[in-house]
This record gives sequence, C-alpha cells and structure tokens, in this order.
Amino acid sequence: MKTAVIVFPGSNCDQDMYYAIKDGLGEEVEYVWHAETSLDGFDAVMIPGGFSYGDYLRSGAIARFAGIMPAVIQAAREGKPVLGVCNGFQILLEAGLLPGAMLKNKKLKFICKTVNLKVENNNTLFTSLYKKNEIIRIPIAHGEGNYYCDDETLHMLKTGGQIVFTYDGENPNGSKANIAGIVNRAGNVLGMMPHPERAADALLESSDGLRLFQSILNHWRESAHAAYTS
Amino acid sequence: MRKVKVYITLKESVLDPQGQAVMQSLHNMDYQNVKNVRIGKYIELEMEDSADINQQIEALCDKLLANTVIENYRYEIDEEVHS
Amino acid sequence: MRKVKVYITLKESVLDPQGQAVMQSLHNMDYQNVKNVRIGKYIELEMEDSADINQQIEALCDKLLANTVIENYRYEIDEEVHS
Amino acid sequence: MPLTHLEPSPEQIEREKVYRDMGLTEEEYRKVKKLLGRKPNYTETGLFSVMWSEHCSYKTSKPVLKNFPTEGKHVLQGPGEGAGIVDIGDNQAVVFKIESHNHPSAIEPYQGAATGVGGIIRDVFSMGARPVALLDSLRFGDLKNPRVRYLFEEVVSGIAGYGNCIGIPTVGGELQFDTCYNGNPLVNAMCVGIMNHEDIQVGQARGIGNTVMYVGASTGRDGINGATFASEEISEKSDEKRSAVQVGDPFMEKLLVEACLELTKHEALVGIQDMGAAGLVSSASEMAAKAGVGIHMNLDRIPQRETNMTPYEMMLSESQERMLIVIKKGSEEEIKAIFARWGLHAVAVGEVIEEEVLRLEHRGEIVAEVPSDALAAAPVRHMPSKVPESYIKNQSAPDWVPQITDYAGTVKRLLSQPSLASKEWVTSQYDYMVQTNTIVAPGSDAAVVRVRGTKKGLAMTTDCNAKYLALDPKEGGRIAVAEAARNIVCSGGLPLAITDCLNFGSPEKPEVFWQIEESAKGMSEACKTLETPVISGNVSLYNETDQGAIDPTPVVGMVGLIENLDHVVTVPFKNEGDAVYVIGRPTPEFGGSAIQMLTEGRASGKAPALDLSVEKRRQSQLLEAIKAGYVSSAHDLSEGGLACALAESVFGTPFACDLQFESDPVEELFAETQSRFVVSVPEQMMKAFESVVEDAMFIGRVTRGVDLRLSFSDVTVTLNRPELEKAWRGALSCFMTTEN
Ligand SMILES: Nc1ncnc2c1ncn2[C@@H]1O[C@H](COP(=O)(O)OP(=O)(O)O)[C@@H](O)[C@H]1O
Ligand SMILES: [Mg+2]
Repeated sequence: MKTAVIVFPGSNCDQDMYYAIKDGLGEEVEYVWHAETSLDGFDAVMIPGGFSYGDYLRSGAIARFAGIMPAVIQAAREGKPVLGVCNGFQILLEAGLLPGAMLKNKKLKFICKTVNLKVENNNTLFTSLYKKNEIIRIPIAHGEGNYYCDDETLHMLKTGGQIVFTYDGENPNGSKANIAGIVNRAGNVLGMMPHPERAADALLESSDGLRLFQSILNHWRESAHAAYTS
Repeated sequence: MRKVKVYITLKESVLDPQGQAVMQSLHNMDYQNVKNVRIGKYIELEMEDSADINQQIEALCDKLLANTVIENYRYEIDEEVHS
Repeated sequence: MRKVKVYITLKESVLDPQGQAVMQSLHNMDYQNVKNVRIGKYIELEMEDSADINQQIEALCDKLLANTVIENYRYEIDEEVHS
Repeated sequence: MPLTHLEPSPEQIEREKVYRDMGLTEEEYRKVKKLLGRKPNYTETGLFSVMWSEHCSYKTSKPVLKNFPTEGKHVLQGPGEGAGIVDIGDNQAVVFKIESHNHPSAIEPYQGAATGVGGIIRDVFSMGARPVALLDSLRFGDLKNPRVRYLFEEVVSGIAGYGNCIGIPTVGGELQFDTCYNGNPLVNAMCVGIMNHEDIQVGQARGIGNTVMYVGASTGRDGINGATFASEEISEKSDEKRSAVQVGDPFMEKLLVEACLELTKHEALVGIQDMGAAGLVSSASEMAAKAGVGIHMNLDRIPQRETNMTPYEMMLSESQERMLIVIKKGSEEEIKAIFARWGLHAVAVGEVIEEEVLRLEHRGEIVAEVPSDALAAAPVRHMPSKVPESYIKNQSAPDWVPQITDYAGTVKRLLSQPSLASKEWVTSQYDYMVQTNTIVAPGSDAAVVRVRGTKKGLAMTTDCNAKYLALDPKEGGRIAVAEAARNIVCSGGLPLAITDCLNFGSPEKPEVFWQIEESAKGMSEACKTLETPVISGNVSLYNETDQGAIDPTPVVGMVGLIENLDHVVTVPFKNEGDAVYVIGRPTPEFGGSAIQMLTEGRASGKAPALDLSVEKRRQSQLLEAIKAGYVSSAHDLSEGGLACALAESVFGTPFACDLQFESDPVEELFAETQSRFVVSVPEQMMKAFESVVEDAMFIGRVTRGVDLRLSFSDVTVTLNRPELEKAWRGALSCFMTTEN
C-alpha cells in the first residue's frame, strides 16, 4: 500500500503521520507537497494535523484552496481511503468532503491530553480491527475541535452510521453529540480530531491508534486481492 | 480603490463559546446588565473599483472569508481611497 | 435595552499576520486586486440604557473587550431592542 | 531625500544631550565620538545606544560571565553564537539556549511570551539544528491579584499559541509564584535542537564580495528601542515607549525554519544569524565583526511594512521572524528559489566589504558609517558590589524550625500552594506530543525526548529555587545547578551541560550586583564539580518595580544524554511490594523552604547547605543503579521535602506506601536538606541496588491502596492519596476558573 501524506505550509504532524505509516505500519509512504496536482499511484491519502496557513482566518479555510485539493477530492470520489486528522479534519470540513464545521473549544483553551474514545462504528475500513463500543486511548491536541452541525445533519450522521468515534466520559471540547470523528456517506473519508498517529508506537503512552492504520491496510489488501481475483 | 468592510457573525442557531465566556467575565466584573454577547470578525480590505464589485466581494466572502455553514456576513463599500 | 456594536482593530503600526496570510491566499486565488487586508473583531452585545452608557461601554472595552496596547476600538449604539 | 533631515543634527545631539534620552551615558557618548573621530549623527547615535545597551552588550554582566566554566570534552560550541552545541555521539549534537522575555511580557503578555518563544527558536535553527523541544520557566506574583492572573493566563496562551502552531513540543519548564514578581513576571523560554556535526553554522559574514540577504517578515516600526527598554526598570514611563508592540507570526517562522534548514544543506551558505534584539544593527554588525570584515547595506532594499521608514527606524526595528544570511556571490537566484518554495522572499540587501565598517546607504546617500567592531565592543562597566544587610542578618539568625501537629493537614496545604501544585492547568495547553518523540511528558522530574533513529534520548529540565538565592545567592546558585542535574539523573540521563538565564534586579544597586556575582560563583562551582559546562545563556537585569527588585533568579536549563531509552525512569511508583529507599539523611534545614513560606509567609535564615562532593557521588551512584536496571522509580527531594516527594510518587497510581523512620518526623518530612532522593526498587534488585548506592536507606514498601503510612518512633502519619491528589490537581485551576 502506498500512502500520500499531504504537506501544507504550516502542517506540523506530517512527519508524525509519515513515521506512523513507515515505522508503525511498515508500509510505503511519501510526502506530497500542497502545490502538486496529482495523487496518481497512491492507494490512500492522509491529511495531517498542524496549523496550515497558521490557522489564520479559520482553521482549514485557506488550505482548501491548495493545488492538491482537487486531487484529494478526486481520490475521495474514487473510493480511496482519505484520512484527515485534526487540522486535516478541519480542511476536509472546509472542502465540503465532510459535513459540519468547527468552533473554538468550549473552554476556549487549547487542550493537549490523551482521552478515551468510544468506537461507535467498527464497520468502516478505518475501524475494522476495533470492537464495537471498544474504549481506546488516543491523544488530542487542538484549540478548535468543537464539532458543530445542524440537527438535520446530525440526524443523517446518526442514521447513516457516520459517527465513528465519540469522546467517552468527559467531552473535552463541547462537540455536538460528543463527536470525535465522522465518515462520509460512502465511508471512505474519515475526519477525526484525535491523533491516531501519535498512538502508533510502543514507546509512546498508547499504541491504540495503530489498529486504525492496520485496518486501512487490511482493507487495501482485501480490495487489491478482490481486484486481482475478479 | 474602494475600502470594503466585511462583518462576519455566527449564525443565530450556533452557540458562541467565546461570546459566552466574555459575558461571563463581564458579569464577574459587575457588568450584570450586559446580555447576548456575540463575537464575530471585522475585516477591512481595499479593492479596485469595478462594475461587478458587489459580486466580487460576495464571491470572496462565500469562498474564503466566511464559512456559511456557521456564519453570516454583510459588507459595506466605503468611499474612494487613494493609495 | 440597547444594542451595542463594537469594532476592534489592530493599531495601524501593529503587524497583522492573519491579514497578511489572507491577502496572500487571495492573491494566489487570483484576486490580485485586493490590498491591505486587516482582520479585527466585531462584537455585538445588549445593554440596559442609561445616562452613562457611553462611559460604561468604554470601560468594558478598555478593561476587557479590547487590548488597548495593540488594538483600537470604536462603537455604535443602535436602536432600542426588546428582549 | 533620505528622510533624515527632520532628525536632530550631530551638533544638536551633543548640545541638547539627545544621546541621554537614547540611553547613552556621557562617558559612552564621548567614547563614540572618539571611535568615529567625529560627532555621530542621529542614526549612528541610535546604533550605538541599542548595541551598547545592557541587553545587547552585557556591559555590566560580562566581568561576571567570564568566570563560568565553558569547556568540556563534549562541547562543540560554547557561548558566543546563537546557541551552544554539545556532542551526543554518532555524529550528532544537541543545541540549546534559554532566553528571557520578561519586560515585553509585562507590557503585552500574550505577544511578549509568544515572541520570546519565537526568538529562542530562531537562535537554535540558525545554528543549523532542527528544534525538537521547548521549555518555559515562569515566575508570577500573587495569584490573588487579578492583574497577576491576567499576566499568567496570557503568557501561557502566548507560549502555547506560538509553540503549538510551529509544531515544537513544549515538554517541560517551571512555574513559581511569589509576591516579588508582582509587577515583573519572568518569562524565560528554552529551545533544544538536534543536528549533524557537518551542518553547524556560524553567524559570520566571511568572504569579501559575498552577498548579504534578508529573509522573512518585512520590517515595521515594531519595538523600536526595545533593547534599551529591556535594560530599564518598568515604570510609568515605559507606557509611552511601547509605541509598537512586536507581534509574533508563528506561521511565518514555521516556513522560515523549514526554508533555513534546507538552506543549511546548501554549499553557498556562508553565515546565518537571526535578527533578535536590535534587529538589523545587531545581526549585521555582529556578523561583520566576528569575521573581521565590513558590510555595505542598501536600506532601500529592506522589505518594509510601513511607509517612510527612516534609517534609524529600519536599523532598530525589532520586527520578528527575520534572518540575515551571507551567501557566496552569484548564488542569489538559487537561494531565492529555496525560499520561494516556502512562499518567502529572500532579498539581496548588501555586500561584504573589506573595510571594517557598517556602511548604510539610503536614497542615494550614505546615512551612517561606523566601525563594525565598535558596535560590538561596548565599554565594560565594573559595578561596585556590597554585601546586603539582610544577608548578614540571615546568616547569624538562629535556625528556624517549624512547629507541626497536624501533619496530614500540613502536607495537603503544602500541595495546594500554587508553586507546588500540579502544573497541568498549564501543560495541558501546550502541545507536548507533536513530533511524537516525547517519551516522558511534563510532570516527571525531567522531560525525555527521543533522538529518532537511535536508542538515545535527551533529558531536559529548568530549575531555580529563588528563595534559597534570596537568602544566600552563592549557595542558591550551587543548588540551582545541582537540582537540575538531580532531575536529569532521576530520569536516567547523564548531565551534559547547562544554559542559564540570569534574572536580577538593577545592577546599579551594589547589593544586587553582589547577588549577581555570588550566584555566578556558586553556579560555576557546581558546574565544575558536576561536569556540566555553561554553553549558552542570557542576562535579564533591571527586573524591578517601585516595589523593589525580584529575588535573584538565575534559571538553569540543563540537558542530559540517555544512552538507551530502556534506562528511562519516572517519578511514580510502579509495583506493589517494591522496596522504598531514601538516599541521604535529613538535617534541620528550613531556611527558604516551602514549609517556611507556608507558615511564616517569608524566607529567613540560612539556605540549605550543599556538599558538592556528596552530590556528585550520589548522582553518579544513582545513575549507575538506574542504568543497571535496578530502579523502578526515582524522584529528587526538592520544594516541600520528602512529604511532597512521596505524594508525587503515588499520584496517578493505585499505590500508597508503608514506611518506617527512626528520624524526627518534622525534619524527615519537611526539611529541604540537599542531595536527597526517594527511589523504589524491585525486591530482587535490592541487594544489587544497595551495593551500588552507598547512602540509600531502606524505609519500607510500596503498597496497593489509598493510605500512605509513615511511622515514626512516637507518631504515625497517615496521608490519604485521593484527598491529597484532589488538592494538588485542583489548586491552580481553582485560582484560574472565574466562573462562579
Ligand atoms: N511552565 C511549565 N511548562 C511546562 N512544564 C512545566 C511547567 N512548570 C512545571 N512543569 C512541569 O511540571 C513538573 C513538575 O515541575 P517542578 O515542580 O518544577 O519539578 P521539580 O521540582 O522536579 O523541578 C515537571 O515535569 C515540569 O517540567
Ligand atoms: Mg525534581
């Protein structure tokens, strides 16, 4: 599996994502500069965390106009796994690949800590290696992770099984319905505020994030295999 | 060149954590008589005048300056500026 | 109750990194004709009317809403609101 | 017209003593005249006044600093460049430095702190290193004071705002509260970087004919005269001087870091330096002076944010996120291309010339010309020093011993003092995990950051107990270094070197100058014995308000090398049944202790005594035991003594302990006797551990449960973990949460 990690000016979790895939997962991975226009040859696309364009104006607002974004949207349409973490999630929202928007954290402060997440839906290509309702430990680090959508959208997310992760216990940022991560309707675009790439190494506090990457890999193997046999 | 002023506010239905916090501290500071604090953005810019300046500004706002999922905007076009 | 609108802007000589970044991206998006983008805050609030409402608003702004070391503010008091 | 026609003429400057308002003394002005062989014009007077300010020239602290030990077998670069460098093997090196931003933070706390972080990061990447960690050492006044709470809240937000955005984890630091910092907070930031030996850069303008380029943000009228301002006491007057506060742009700096690190690999790069205090003047004149050359600069080419800037304003501006580089002539286009990829402009603004002068051209005229080394050679000031009355009184005072009946209540009260309480309210606002190398997060003795691609780690800490220094600056200086080393050792690291930030009051007061001299002596002694040379540092004087000077606060930033990450040890107990040891016996030393501050409200008497040879022996033996794998947990005893150290060892765990002592309970629990540690050791390692660590005394076991039982001959003290933990965790947020 060959994965692209998109690098915007101001991305700062690009290397973390890179190492999670290269060392944690043991798969091929390359950085792709925001000004590129093609993602041909990549099997999965990661939009890492950070402060693209300084988070100025609104987080993700400027990044979504980058040269690479049409290719990201194309990859999403083709059904390739697209994962946006933290600022990556914010960019996916601004780009309209996922519904909703981000507000400042309820207490207005940046929060960095490892939190408990509940796996609401393990029937996605990102979460197949987790158990349903399993509690996993994943770090968060954000100032604007207070997910907002209108009630209609929320209803759609709920009925469509699009809510993948919720905060278990205390909701750190005030997000609607405790949402920590959602997928698109097709299930191949995941946006989440917590950082699985910060929990993909035995030396770090948790390695619960690794199974998310392994799930993607399994999915790829199965679909590559399916493509081969058909 | 025209000076353009853009006002961006959160939609009524969206909770404004910053506004809430400011109101709370105003109350703590003994300004109990302040209510409904809402915090938005105020953007000033300069732009060449043109026949379609309104459309241009609206395009800017829709695409970049405001996130219409949660925000509303309005704008004013001011007098000619010389620069 | 009166509706008060407060406009907070960075002092002219103070660097506005946000405004700069937004202008840069507008230029990249082919809005070359936009200049001098400055980003400030726009605050709406409601307040009991009173004889010294101006002083009260100024106190609020000086103490909390604006950081007068780097920001200027101005305000408008709107029509009566019923709430 | 070069806009200089409105400025006072050289004659007027002399006649009306304009130089005095600009910060030059009579004597200094005379020296400038002599150096130039004529009267300086307005721009030139400005250049000298900032470059000869205390902040840029160290004119009063130089005689003190020169006694620091700066050499050691691993040191690759000592003081003098942007940051110091120490070898860590495998062709890699660690780069670090600490710097103060106290005065800007007192005026505009968010931006003051943010730009402090930005500045120290530039110092590290300008050496060619990738910044891998930040630490912040903070001091504020009494949290009951609303202005202090505002300063505290905004400073922390500013550090978070900058560090989080740029993506460098803030992994450690300090936070202390004392009324002496009421009007004058201390905001010191330290940055640590890692590099390969061949990438080491210098801030030198070598090679006649080479091109001087300007990169980064454009120049505005920010912080003009900031450097002179930092060398004055904070007073009403400073309000007027804060004309344009410097605003940090971490996004711009992130681009600069990446572009400059790419540049570092380019053979055309000759020298690089950041524009810190006194911006263009200091970077240009220092780069020229160090290489024994001159620079001709055309100010019309300086990217300007505002219109009609004068040469004076451009040269003295402290706009942030700017670098000056010297490159081989002819490679301008290649260099521009590197920066352009990151959306940055690199502009050729000058040339290296043979004649050793800084020559400034503006609108077709030469507007200033001064010898390059003259600016960097401020006349050293030898200040008188005098032993303060208070020191003499404290030295001869009878020893103070606390009277304690309610042990458990006292421990709880100690742990809820803001200085001793959990710092989570602060650290949770810092992204301490970005870069995914943080092996030990804030909350243990030292933070540990992995060196990716190796088994190694770097342990890092900042320390300074100013109460000890207030009583005895020399002893306190020794302790600051020793305590930093203890924190490194407890984490499994070998102390390598220190950086220091000397925060003091006005050196013009002989008593304060004496404090500076004595602390430096003490620090030097400890650095020598503990083999941790001083590789970089910063001085911040005039930390005074009309309430008086701050306590002497020379903050020590130390980095240690962990050979193998398997050796990493942290504070909390790990296993039920582990043996608990205390290394070192207590003595009735309570001067400047947390218990004295709690019960008396002020420090008095003698600071605890430190025997450096004992310190060194215990540290070496403990490190040996840790590296041999004998140790489950380790924690040094610092503020609050053994009582607080034990509590910290059980917080966040399901454990307690059952301990027996033959000593006096007040002494054992609350004295701040130096060179002590609490360590837990697995049963099967006890023999081996005891054979290595001479002064270790077995005192009991780690238990599973909530009550810590401490038995003394005539009293048993029971401490309830959940109760203490609640007080400790909640204290800071209790002060800071304004909601009713
Ligand atoms: N301002 C701060 N920023 C980051 N970390 C901090 C800060 N203050 C304290 N810490 C962290 O909290 C822990 C306890 O600090 P401290 O009580 O000063 O430890 P010690 O007494 O062992 O030096 C350390 O891990 C330290 O790095
Ligand atoms: Mg310690």
